[in-house]
Amino acid sequence: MDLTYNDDQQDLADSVRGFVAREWPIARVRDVQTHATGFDDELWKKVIALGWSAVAVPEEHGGLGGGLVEQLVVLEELGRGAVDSPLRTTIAYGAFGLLRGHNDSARARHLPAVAAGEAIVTAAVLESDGRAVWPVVTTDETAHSADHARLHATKTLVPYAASADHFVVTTRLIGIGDAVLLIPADRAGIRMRRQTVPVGEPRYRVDFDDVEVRREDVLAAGDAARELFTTCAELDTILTAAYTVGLCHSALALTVEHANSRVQFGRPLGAFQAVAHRCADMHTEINATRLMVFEAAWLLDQGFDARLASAAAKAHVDQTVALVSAHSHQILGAMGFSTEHDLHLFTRRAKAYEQSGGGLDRHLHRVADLLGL
Amino acid sequence: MDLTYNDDQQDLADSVRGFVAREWPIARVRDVQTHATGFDDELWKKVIALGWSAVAVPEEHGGLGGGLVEQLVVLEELGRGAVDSPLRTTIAYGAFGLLRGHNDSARARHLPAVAAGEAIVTAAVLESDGRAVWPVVTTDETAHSADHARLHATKTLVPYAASADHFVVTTRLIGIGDAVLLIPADRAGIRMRRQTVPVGEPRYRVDFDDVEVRREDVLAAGDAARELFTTCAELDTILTAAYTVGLCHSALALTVEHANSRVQFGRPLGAFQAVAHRCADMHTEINATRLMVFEAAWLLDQGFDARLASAAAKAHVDQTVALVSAHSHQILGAMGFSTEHDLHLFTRRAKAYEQSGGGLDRHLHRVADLLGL
Amino acid sequence: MDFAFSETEKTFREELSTFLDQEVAEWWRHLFHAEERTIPTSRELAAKLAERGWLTMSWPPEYGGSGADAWMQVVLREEMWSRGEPRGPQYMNVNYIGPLIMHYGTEEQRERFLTPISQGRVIWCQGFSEPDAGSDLAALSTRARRTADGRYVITGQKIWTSYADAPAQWCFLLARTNVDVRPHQGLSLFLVDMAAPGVTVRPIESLIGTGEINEVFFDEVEVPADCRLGAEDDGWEMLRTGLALERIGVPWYADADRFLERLVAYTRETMVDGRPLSEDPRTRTRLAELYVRCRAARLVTYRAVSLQEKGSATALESASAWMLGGLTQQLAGQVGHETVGALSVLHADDPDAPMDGWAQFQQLLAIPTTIAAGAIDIQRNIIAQQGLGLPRSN
Amino acid sequence: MDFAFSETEKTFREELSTFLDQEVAEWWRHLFHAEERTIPTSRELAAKLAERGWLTMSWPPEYGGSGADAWMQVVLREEMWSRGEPRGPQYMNVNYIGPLIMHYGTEEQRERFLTPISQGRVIWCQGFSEPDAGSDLAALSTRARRTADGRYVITGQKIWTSYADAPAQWCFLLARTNVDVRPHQGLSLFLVDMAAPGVTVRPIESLIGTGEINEVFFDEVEVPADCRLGAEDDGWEMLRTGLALERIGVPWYADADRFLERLVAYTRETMVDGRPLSEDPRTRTRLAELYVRCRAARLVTYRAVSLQEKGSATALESASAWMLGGLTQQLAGQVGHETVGALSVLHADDPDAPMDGWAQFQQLLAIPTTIAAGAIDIQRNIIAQQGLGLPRSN
Repeated sequence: MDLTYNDDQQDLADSVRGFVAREWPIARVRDVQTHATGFDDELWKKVIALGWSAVAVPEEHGGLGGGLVEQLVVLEELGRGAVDSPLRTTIAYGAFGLLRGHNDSARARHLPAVAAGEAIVTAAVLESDGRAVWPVVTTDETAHSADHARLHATKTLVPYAASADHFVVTTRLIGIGDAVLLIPADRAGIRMRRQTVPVGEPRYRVDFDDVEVRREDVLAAGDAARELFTTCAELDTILTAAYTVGLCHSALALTVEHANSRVQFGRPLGAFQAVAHRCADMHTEINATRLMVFEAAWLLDQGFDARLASAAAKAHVDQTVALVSAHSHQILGAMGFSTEHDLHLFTRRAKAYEQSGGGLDRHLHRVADLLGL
Repeated sequence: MDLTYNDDQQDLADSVRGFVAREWPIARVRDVQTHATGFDDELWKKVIALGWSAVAVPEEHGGLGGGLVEQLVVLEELGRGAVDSPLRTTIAYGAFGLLRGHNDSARARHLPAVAAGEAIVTAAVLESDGRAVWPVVTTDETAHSADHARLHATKTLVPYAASADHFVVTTRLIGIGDAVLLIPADRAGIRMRRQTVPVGEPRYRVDFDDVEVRREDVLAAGDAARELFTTCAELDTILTAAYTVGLCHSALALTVEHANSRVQFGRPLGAFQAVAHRCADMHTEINATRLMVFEAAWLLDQGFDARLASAAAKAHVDQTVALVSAHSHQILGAMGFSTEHDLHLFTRRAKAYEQSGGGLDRHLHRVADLLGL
Repeated sequence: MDFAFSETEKTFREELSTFLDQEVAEWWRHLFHAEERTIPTSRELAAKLAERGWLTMSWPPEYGGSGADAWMQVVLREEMWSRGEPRGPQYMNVNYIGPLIMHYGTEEQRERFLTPISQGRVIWCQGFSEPDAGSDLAALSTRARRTADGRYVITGQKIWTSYADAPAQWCFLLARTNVDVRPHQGLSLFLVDMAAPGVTVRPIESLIGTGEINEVFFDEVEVPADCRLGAEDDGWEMLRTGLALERIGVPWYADADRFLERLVAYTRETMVDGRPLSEDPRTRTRLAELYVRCRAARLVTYRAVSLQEKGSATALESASAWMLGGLTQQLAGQVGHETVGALSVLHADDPDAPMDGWAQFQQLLAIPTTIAAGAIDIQRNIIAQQGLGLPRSN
Repeated sequence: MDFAFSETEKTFREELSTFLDQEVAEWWRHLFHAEERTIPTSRELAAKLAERGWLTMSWPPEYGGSGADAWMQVVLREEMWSRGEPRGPQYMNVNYIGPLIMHYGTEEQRERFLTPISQGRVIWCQGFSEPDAGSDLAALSTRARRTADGRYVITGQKIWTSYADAPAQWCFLLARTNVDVRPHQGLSLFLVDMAAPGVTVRPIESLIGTGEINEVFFDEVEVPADCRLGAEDDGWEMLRTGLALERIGVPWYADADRFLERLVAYTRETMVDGRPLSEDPRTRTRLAELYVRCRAARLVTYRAVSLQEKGSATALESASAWMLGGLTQQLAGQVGHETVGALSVLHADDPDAPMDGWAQFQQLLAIPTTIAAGAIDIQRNIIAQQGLGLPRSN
């Protein structure tokens, strides 16, 4: 048992933190949001050159053969800098979709490029109601065969759609049933619109309008599809949670900085217990969340059952985000309401993830299920 | 609109408060708990001599013809002194059970004595699982007719059973269906055992073992029985909530006293924001609860629909009790853990009511129902 | 105790409600919703309210009111806030700027300033906060020097000044006139013409968009002697009264109530796994919690108004009312976020945003509600010290 | 990072667990459960643990231990607390009284005091709190005057002294030796024989019953020079270390975990409206919340131990661990109350009490957990000041 980084993990964390400080100051975070696609090719090239998209991919598939724990080290540090990138979906849905999917040829063909970050993968999984992942079956479907199905779907909040090379799509196809597909972005019939989201990853509504589906696109079908999606979604949850922990660390750091420098009633704000104790609670909860997230990743790395740990971690991170967001804005006051201050860049990103993959209640029920309730 | 007492209400509050200070100091509260029956006949005689059991009963039935609001004024002040008595059940189930029940002869025969407090009524409604109020029908029942049914029931947490003249019992009788009964305490076959409850009203397990039920005992049957029970329970909830508000006021007062007198780190405890703010929150929530409870009573007095107000008031009082109990004990520290201090006399009484009649969740769902959800 | 509005008040509510249903534009969301149409639209509505005598109805007739009591005023505020305060910035005029001028102003000042307010023709902004004086207003450093001939020359900077860019014609300004006394004793209130030379407004970009919130710079701005309100160095005392009024004046609960109503409708029409979201237990209890908190905040406000009507109000009650209102608004933001789920990140401009992006907006609105009018910690201090007699903690 | 116990640790846990399942009496609820059988039973068990070398396993062999590392100690603590700490009061001996004697004591003191502890033969009580010194220990007034021949004479009163009436043979006492320096600099630690003339114990009746909690009066009690621990006036510094150890030493989460397990079973076997209570959505999510909090508290404790093992622990981590543990325990009390419902008012003695009155007991247990070992506010101060670098707030 050792809940501290080993030397390699510490080196990795230091190097990512150094990279963020050097290459990705907060001014650049603000800039990128205004880009047409919200994506910075230059950054991405640097990130993948460092191998950060491949940390947890086995060496035989072109990865670094590290663990998810190491991958989380990267994500947490990127979160501290609010450095958005298609990393989480490329890893969770791309690399692990291929790794854990049941399509050997797709794995052989795509995984090396995906692991290397040369092919960006995004997740087109959320149905347009923002809740379901699997469509309600419609009776009115186009003709199909097992080899050539046609995809009709509208997916929402798809990150980095305009920059993606592949979409991982959850759908239901007649004759195949539930399916997880890996659709190349250049396939005919894909239309997209960037959605208006105040901060954070660029999000898109993506319409798959009578898009051809080939047998080679199917990563998994039937029960295996549901299982594969669950695996990828769980990974995504953990990666996102680590990123969120990083965001929360920075929100707290900005708050502490403010509490130390802002003088009211002749004392720094932080000398008021009501302020200091909010900071103490944020600190404690962020650290607890962090350990829970790392534990879930470690269990997965070891091949243990991580379902309970993952669900508990997601429930905890949701509570932490709500707490950190409320407390930090309370302490920053009007200053935090101004976009000139950086706080909202962290809190709003974190809030956006709070409800992704289902919020607190959903994960508490998952915990309850796993407790045998 | 006027959310302050009128002169009469203020006079009534003052007089009850004076009575409590004079006749019922906290030492006596401690004493009474150790009595065999937990009931003080001397107190009860004084309380009923002042007409406090009859405040809200119409004059034609021997009451004072006041409103529930006035009745709540009495209960809140008694709560401030932790003066337990069979008042709430005698009023909610006794007086109002007879008033709103469908049995004219029982009303004529019993109501005057009940209103005058000469006959004490308690509620034997909770089934032995502590949750249900209506029994699961058993197939194995004794012979019966509409005139002569036999009651087999075990009821739990019955307050003041040993001092009661009548039991209001919820049951299900073959041929009659659901029924609310008013059973004289001297009827053969009633056995009781005082339960071990640390503080507060004495509670009993009461077994009705093949007790004769006469037609004249039936206050309501069938749907009307369910309706009558709901009415009485709602009244009980409001009376109990007012009493609880009184308890909470005193818990806060003891806490503030401690915070003002106890010096730590060279300052009174109350000079620490963490302590002061807890007190401020308790104060605000207690007052909010109080207004919600009075509003529900006022709506009932006016004949308006009070269901939403009552459910919301109960939900609020449960939250307030949890808050006041946690915060006051936190501030009192070890002192509040000692029974020598009075705090626990108030907080434990309040906690005991928190789950009575169903806790927070049940009432939130009731609110949701009434909101059309 | 009496928990009902009178027949007169009910009739007025109906009349007002009918009027507002017709007059308030479909797109109107909230006065804090920065967009170009907001201010002109609210100006128009305020003028129409004035025509009907509803803008300043609680004022005495000589200043354009009809002497309505506090409860008529409560009805008015609730109807306004349950529609996102379509009076726009002018709610401040009515809530406390006008009343303070009425109470402390000279006869000349009353005539000069109250009539335009009662006609809905003027926008005021409030010049209190400074970069180094937020909750601690006594620390403000904007300086008003008196000249030999009795005028004042004002220099300093205000920040978080809402509607200065509306543009506001006047600023209700707190400035330091005396540095030789204890900090809160040397402050005075001024009625400053925003068109005066030396006044510069710089909009601050905020979470609700650009505009509405500003920095205001005063560079040697000349203010005539007759634009000082009340006695010199008396500003703090006057303002304390005014801020207590403002705390009762903003029925956040009415806004949260409206949002709750909208959420109830949304959950009923939203199907999740083939069943209406309104059947989901968590959603049900969260909306119920919001309802309970709204009702509590409403009653605590009514209690504050009752005491005000009886002349026995203290800062305590308005602090409680304000605190509960703010917390209710904050809860509304969180409950909306949870209820709408992942799509609540979508801004109102996005066609896919559920409830026209209302949940997104309400989350942002939740942020300033526990900050504005003195941070919530200050309210707790007031309650602890003035209400419970606990010692000062600072 | 490594989130698993080693094979050795797992084997030890199994062995210990088997032993405890046999040895801990069915009726044993908790060391804080005042009843006559509690102390004798715990004495017996402690002796058996000592026989097996498990009582002070982390101590060096010369003092009756086997030099086990901190993780073995964690396993031991968890197994103990998940069974209501059957070592009884002796958990304090092992957690911090023994270690402090080992670290600061003379060779003679170590030999004299550590062996009885390692054999499970002795009960210590801690004499810190006083009527006017709770969280603020530096304010204590119990006075230790040094006589000409180097002895000390102690006079004063301690309060909330657990197990003094067990009876405890020794008291780990903090007393003032110097009044001419800053308050926390004039304190010394003494190892006081409770049988010495002038020591009086008065049990305090508490919410858990009579006994276990006491007042202890010292009236001119003579203490030999060799019963002072460490240097004179150094007591505060030594104690800070000791209290940090105590904070890690009590795994409240293990107790809450055990209670949660019991609650899960209870909800599965309890039918409400014809369905198991475990299907009720609110019950499910409340129990899940408790699980999540237990897991969080556990990991934060493991992190503190990890840092301790690496020699880089600070007061911050143990404060966080203690705080989360205490809050978890508090939540357990509330969740138990809600889950069991109205019948949770019944005391364990009542035959109708569900879960043998456990829910009732757990509610009471929740009260001292956020009070003991320095109130929770003190822990938050430590985190804010030592962890985050915020200024002192007092």
